[in-house]
Amino acid sequence: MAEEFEEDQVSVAERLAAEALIVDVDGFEGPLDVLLMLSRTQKVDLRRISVLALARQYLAFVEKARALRIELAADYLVMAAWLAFLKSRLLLPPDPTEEGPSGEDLAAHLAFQLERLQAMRDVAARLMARDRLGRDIFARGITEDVTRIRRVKYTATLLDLMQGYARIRTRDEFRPFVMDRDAVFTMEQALERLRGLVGYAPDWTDLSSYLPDGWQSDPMRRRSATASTFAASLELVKEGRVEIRQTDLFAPIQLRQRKDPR
Amino acid sequence: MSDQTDTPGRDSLFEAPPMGEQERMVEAILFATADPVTVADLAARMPHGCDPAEALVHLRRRYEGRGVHVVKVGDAYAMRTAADLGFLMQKETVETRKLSRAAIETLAIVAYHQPVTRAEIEEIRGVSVSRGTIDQLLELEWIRFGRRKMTPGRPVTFVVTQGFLDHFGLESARDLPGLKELRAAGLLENRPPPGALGIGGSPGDEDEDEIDAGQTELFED
Amino acid sequence: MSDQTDTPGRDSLFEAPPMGEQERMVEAILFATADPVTVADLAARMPHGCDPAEALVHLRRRYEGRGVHVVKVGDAYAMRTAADLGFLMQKETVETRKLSRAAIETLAIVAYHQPVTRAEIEEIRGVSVSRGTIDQLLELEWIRFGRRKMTPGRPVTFVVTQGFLDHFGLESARDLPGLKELRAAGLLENRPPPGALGIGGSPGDEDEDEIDAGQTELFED
Repeated sequence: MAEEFEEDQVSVAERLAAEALIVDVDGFEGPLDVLLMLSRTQKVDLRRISVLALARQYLAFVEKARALRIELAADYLVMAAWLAFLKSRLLLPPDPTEEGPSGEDLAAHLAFQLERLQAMRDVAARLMARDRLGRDIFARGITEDVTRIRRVKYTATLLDLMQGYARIRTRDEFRPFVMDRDAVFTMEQALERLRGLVGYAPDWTDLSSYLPDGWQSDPMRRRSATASTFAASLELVKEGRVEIRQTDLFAPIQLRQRKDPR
Repeated sequence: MSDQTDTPGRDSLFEAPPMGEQERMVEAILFATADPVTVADLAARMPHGCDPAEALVHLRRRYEGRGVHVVKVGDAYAMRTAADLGFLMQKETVETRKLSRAAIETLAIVAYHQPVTRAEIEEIRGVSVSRGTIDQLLELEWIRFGRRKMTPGRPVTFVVTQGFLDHFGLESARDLPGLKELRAAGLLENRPPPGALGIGGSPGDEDEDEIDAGQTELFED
Repeated sequence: MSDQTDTPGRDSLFEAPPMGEQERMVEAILFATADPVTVADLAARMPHGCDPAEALVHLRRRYEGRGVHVVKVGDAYAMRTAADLGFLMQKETVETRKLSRAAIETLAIVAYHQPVTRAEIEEIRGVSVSRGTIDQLLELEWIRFGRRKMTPGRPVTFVVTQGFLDHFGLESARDLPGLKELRAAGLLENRPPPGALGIGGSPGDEDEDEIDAGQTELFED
């Protein structure tokens, strides 16, 4: 991802920081946490942070992890891909035909997220450092024992209530799993079925008409068959065998055989 | 108050805190401890050179005629409500007990499914609901009778009360978290929902065999 | 009904006790319990025509600078030892379970952003909230479910409790340290990511939520 010459631009201090990070990558709470840590090497106010430099630092960090054969969780790699994209947006002149937010907007939001996370950490520390009940401040030790009227008061917490409800509701989930399999139409089944059928559909036809017999009325079966048939149709589009369209949000999805199959 | 400040201290290396401070300390200790405290105990807790016996004299005087007194219990001291105000304390003698599991479950069903009939509660819980359980919830004023259902027999229904919402800190019964949120909060085991697994997961071998045997050949081009 | 006819005691049949007496009563009640008591609760326990709010003003003044204070907790009042004397109470110190960093941050986010949804907490922290974190805070009774948000899906929200305020010695959530500065800096705004290309939480979560949503539907009657 990060090219050689860019890696060289990364200062020694940054590289040392990145290396130290990798050793303890398990101690981090996700990519945002790493970015916040990296941003400290810039030694400026978070509001004046260079997001471009930060993106380079992060990409160097991921590159290094890869070189050291350290496996990073998926979200670290997603962040790397996103930052690579952001970097290109920041470096290239804006393309007027390109839709969506500008690189500056995205960079500003990332800076905002980092500043907000840092602010939350700061106030969390201030909160925990307050004089606290049971540690610095104490409540009455002897609550009054004038036993005169004895009334029984029943209590329950919201937690009790919800756990009770959850208990009842999850009982249903203990049914043997195999019982439910006859309500599942797998994608492979749908694909096989659709492969054969689309050959007979030169015109736009509703996806729902491809549902197998006996899978249209029962909601569980219908839902499963619809999902797998839809997934299968996308697979066929990918293979270049059919075309798919939807005219409007929630409008019927339609398929037809591709005239000039690839 | 502070005119006797210099008297104790003795030959101690560190100067003892002023008497006003010592009085504050005794006050805080007597307030926070669960049992009466002896003078020796006070001395052990307070900084070196303090004179808790004298601080107690000041403190007792300060609380004379107040709603709370410093009283001597054996050779120890404690703070107690003034005897003439005992009538205000009746509320403190309330004994709290946890609601039974049956009652909690019944209450939860009413809250999530209201208006709900007794038969419906039994169907959801899978066991019959004892008369006492419903009576207890009615008595607690957490549930009340709702409108009758327009089904054969016109059974009465139950709904939750404002008292219920107040007790559980809810603004309305609609604010009760749903199953999804219960799971998100970790209150529910994250078991795979029935039927949901097979769809995305890799198909077992048997499935493939079945397909092969079926229509596949017919439609092969 | 009757509160329109007789305003605070004044023309009532029975004369309210003198203010000095009322102050003693409030003092006794607050001393007797460890939990904060609301003004309404005080009024309900005191003789007809009393004005606990005014008595509280006198009482708070009386305890200024003492070893014990009258503190405000949300809309309730309690007596607590002065923070500078905490060192005397080592015996009374309650060992609290050490909170994880995730739990501490989540708690702070709920306090400063309340009412806040789980998705918003995850947005701010950049990671998904692990099972058990919210559970732990609920169990400590530092957070509770608030009103549902009027956004698609009507997600439940979390808010902090009176117990939270009591534990951290706050009169209200408005007194949270640094709140004004954070607000002025725009750091408490709910700023959506520009365009659809957010950095958002980990993509895995969304999948889980979708499955859950389907699951909830299955159970809906």
